Amino acid sequence: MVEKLATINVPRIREDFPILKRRVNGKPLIYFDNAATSQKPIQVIETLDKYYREYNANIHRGIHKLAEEATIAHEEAREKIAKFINANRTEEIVFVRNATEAINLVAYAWGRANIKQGDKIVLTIMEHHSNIVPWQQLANEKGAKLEFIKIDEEGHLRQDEIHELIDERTKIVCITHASNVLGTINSIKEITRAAHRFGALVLVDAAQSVPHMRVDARDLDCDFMAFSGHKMMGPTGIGVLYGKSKHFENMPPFLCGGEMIKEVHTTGASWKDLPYKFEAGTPNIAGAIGLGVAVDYLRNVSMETVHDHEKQITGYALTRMTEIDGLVVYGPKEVTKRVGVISFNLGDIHAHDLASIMDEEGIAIRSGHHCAQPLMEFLNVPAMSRASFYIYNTNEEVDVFINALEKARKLFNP
Amino acid sequence: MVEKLATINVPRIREDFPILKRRVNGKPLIYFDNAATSQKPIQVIETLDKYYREYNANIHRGIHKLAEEATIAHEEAREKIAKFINANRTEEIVFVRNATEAINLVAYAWGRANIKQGDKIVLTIMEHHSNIVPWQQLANEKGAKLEFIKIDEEGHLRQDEIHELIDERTKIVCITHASNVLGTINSIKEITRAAHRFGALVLVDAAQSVPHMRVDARDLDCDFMAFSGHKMMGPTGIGVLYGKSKHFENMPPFLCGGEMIKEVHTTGASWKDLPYKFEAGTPNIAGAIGLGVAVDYLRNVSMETVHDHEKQITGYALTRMTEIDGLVVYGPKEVTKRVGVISFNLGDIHAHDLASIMDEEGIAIRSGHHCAQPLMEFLNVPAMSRASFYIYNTNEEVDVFINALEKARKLFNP
Amino acid sequence: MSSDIYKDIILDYYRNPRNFGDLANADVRAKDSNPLCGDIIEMQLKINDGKIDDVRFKGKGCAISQASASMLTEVIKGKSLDDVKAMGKSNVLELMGIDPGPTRIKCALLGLKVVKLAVYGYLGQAITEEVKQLV
Amino acid sequence: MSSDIYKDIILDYYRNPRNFGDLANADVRAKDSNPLCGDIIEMQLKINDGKIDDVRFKGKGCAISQASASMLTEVIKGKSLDDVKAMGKSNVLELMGIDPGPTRIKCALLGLKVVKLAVYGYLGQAITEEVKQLV
Ligand SMILES: Cc1ncc(COP(=O)(O)O)c(C=O)c1O
Ligand SMILES: Cc1ncc(COP(=O)(O)O)c(C=O)c1O
Repeated sequence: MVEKLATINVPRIREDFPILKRRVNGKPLIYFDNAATSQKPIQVIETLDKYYREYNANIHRGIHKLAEEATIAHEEAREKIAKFINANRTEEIVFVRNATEAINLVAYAWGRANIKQGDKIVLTIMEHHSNIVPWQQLANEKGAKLEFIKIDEEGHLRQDEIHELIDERTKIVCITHASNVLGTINSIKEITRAAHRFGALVLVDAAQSVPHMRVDARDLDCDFMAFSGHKMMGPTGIGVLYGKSKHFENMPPFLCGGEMIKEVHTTGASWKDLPYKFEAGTPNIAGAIGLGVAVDYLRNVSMETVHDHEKQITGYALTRMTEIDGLVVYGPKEVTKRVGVISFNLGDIHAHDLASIMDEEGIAIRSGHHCAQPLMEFLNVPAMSRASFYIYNTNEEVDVFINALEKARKLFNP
Repeated sequence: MVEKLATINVPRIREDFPILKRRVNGKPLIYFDNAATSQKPIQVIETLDKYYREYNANIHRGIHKLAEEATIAHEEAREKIAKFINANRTEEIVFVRNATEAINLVAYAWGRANIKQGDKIVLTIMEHHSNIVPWQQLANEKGAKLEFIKIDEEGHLRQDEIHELIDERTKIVCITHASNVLGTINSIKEITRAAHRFGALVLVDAAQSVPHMRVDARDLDCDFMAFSGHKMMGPTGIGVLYGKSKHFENMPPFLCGGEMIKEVHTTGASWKDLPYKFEAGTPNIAGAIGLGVAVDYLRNVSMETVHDHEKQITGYALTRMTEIDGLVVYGPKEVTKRVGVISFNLGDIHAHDLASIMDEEGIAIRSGHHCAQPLMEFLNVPAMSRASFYIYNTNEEVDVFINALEKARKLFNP
Repeated sequence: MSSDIYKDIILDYYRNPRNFGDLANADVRAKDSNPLCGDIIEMQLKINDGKIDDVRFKGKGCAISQASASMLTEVIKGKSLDDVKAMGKSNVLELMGIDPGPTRIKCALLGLKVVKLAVYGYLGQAITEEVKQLV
Repeated sequence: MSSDIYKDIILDYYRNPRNFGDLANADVRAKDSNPLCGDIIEMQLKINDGKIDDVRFKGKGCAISQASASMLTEVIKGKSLDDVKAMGKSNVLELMGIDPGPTRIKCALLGLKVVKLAVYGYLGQAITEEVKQLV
């Protein structure tokens, strides 16, 4: 293992990401859409290539050499991920397609067995649709009630509501670790303490935190945690559900079929041990192995370095954005309380027009409701533009972005 | 498009599969485990590589160039697949992880809404666990009944049972198109006719047919069809659920979250149109695009050629296997009624010992219950070995295999 | 300025929309939205003798959707319903003089879709697949 | 023959299993299976004064599982329960003289697991994580 870098060498890191050499509309690509999905280092891309060229095989049941190699690599990836988030045990890591499936798995398998009429599910108003709609469906089906913790003007959860809404009727609290709109980092430990006092579980949507900062599942003491590989330098089609094994053991399976059974008879079936009970059918083998290598890459840079770099660039961008007339930024003012996500609006330029103008300058940003319509409704903003950073972004890119924003402003308000 | 090959040029095809150059235990790899997963041509491997190097982005919601390119490629893949199985409309193609998830989607979304106490679900005794266990769970939950169409000595479905078991209480018939153990190709049109007469739907598990023969969903007139990309030269982690749009439209969604909603409020949500209603969260974008290229590859060879080649090699293997003392083959005798899957036992050598001995010769075969324990129980066989072929396999490889079987026989019965 | 799709004429129609507002004696109204951008367009038509006598639109959303809707109102005034039914994507692109690309095209076509919804509605005819596919 | 893991000695124990059958006056029995292969092994032990006085096994399955179980019965006869509890993977591999590789190792270790299940059961002690992980 390479020694941890004391300070970050961004030019060196950029070399690892082939896509950053691309030009868009004649301009060098500036990729500021990392909260939607991250780019992939050559180490991950080559892992996929090598898998398919050298040892592609179906896993677990095979006795031949390729199956053996593929199985070992797949299970090593699981171990890497368990270590990365400091899980107690490797079998607390279940591979799924993405954070969305992870949350649905809990809503179906745990939720259908544990939520009853009159129970309460507590969410926050800043949740991504993926951490809202599965709970709405569950609540509808069971006659349970959803309540949303709201936010203050700076985009922090309201302390009073945390302690008011989480009560003895609460069965689970589903909360994002970092908001994909506001960038707010929520204090999960406070939530788990509040919830566990009433015997409620806590599911953490870590889609925006695990890729960007050190996340310690054991320390957070959350019961479930969901995240997506594609946002953390891994391939598309692979995600993770972490769960305390005591919960996993008591849950019925979710998807059923091959690979997850111990025995099947015409009259019934029994399940494999954890984590396989939750992994039906042929998994995304290459995806899991690729995600393991993405985790290697991140550990090698070190999550502290990743987070520090993003704080630095976010701070720089926030400062420079104040230079632009009519630009409004949403979310916490303090950089230490955010991940590298900046949502904003510029005068009355529609967010999609802004994204199109940025695209013409080679800058990829996102615009719209960011899968957080309840938050948009709460803030009474129809759409926002969003720039989100990763380890390979630079202040120089931010400068180009600021110039492009200035151009857009002049174009629309000549 | 390249002109269809009149006769198959296997050496030329083998050039496209880098893994076939591999050596295992010092011997050239002979990959006879295609029913578990197929190998991938360079065209598919390079598609993944190019995706991640040049236009990786999250799809659907993005306005920037990369998002636009990725979205177009993803949706083109869907169109290719719709054409490949002759679907009526592109939106009848839903991307999932694998055949197993496809079947679970139907069992959850259609099943939970349509199956009631006393209803009947008809399966066959040759189903893969993935087409049994989801229905067992559903039947348990709803108080419905499962019935299994049994087989005759040759491994064909019993005609009398087809017409006896499918009746007015039957709500759905779930049947494999081709058995992953016996190789039997089932006459789906006969089943759809029998089922539709009583208003029952038909779900076809096409995991072993779509990769190996022309499958025409419209002609079969099935209501749902499930298959996996990884068995048809595509990447791992991508599969397809086909469904007639009239059913899809009436079904509630399955997984909920980002990408599949039209609007979300704190009080409820509405769904996007087909097929997006069933695709929650960031999909396996690279996987879908890769599967599209796998379909291109197969169409280019032509499915008739694929099937013909496999019939030829299966016929050759079956003939040569009769030379070996004590070797028992399961399934239909006639090659025209099979896909290229041969399950067998050799004397009382345990299937796993046989697989290990083959592995030492560089030959990858599978052994065990092949995720079909009810069939094993029915046949009263604890385990089988299985050789399964694809377009890149040759009679010369079969010869090596036959020699290795002969060696194993002598080793165990000296 | 290098912004290719935000030509002066588009921005002008966006800032100063022609035929914006309500039509007191409209014969038919229609409204639709573009789920990608959240754009909303409403069209109000006065129809006489198989021709569009007058038209107003209202809406909210991005410059492309609002400008294209406004431009469209000018063009359809006086056209026969059959002519409007025959209009397609290419007519709108020509009108705007830009190619907004595969993603933003939906913004550009929203106005046309709503006009067609209104016309089919007025005629009591079923909406065709082609109209549904516009946005 | 080139078959590395099917050495003559393994095949010999498979074809002619030593200590196969039932033990009339066994003090403890245990049974388990290997889900990969469907191998089944049952062990019956006669225990005296903290030592294994006698042992028989029964089973069905692949050569690796049956031969290793049979070989194991010969080795544990006369051993103290503590010594048996201390045995591990390396002891079995040494005994067999082969490395069956990461997949088949479960077949090789099934016999040891079942012996340990029997011993822990006899002692009324909880099964350790280490034993559970063997197969
Ligand atoms: C007939 C059949 N159905 C279903 C499956 C399940 O496929 P997957 O594991 O890709 O979900 C398989 C493959 O093992 C199969 O052979
Ligand atoms: C906070 C948050 N949760 C969940 C998701 C859903 O992730 P995926 O689409 O990978 O399932 C996202 C990503 O869009 C997100 O930002």
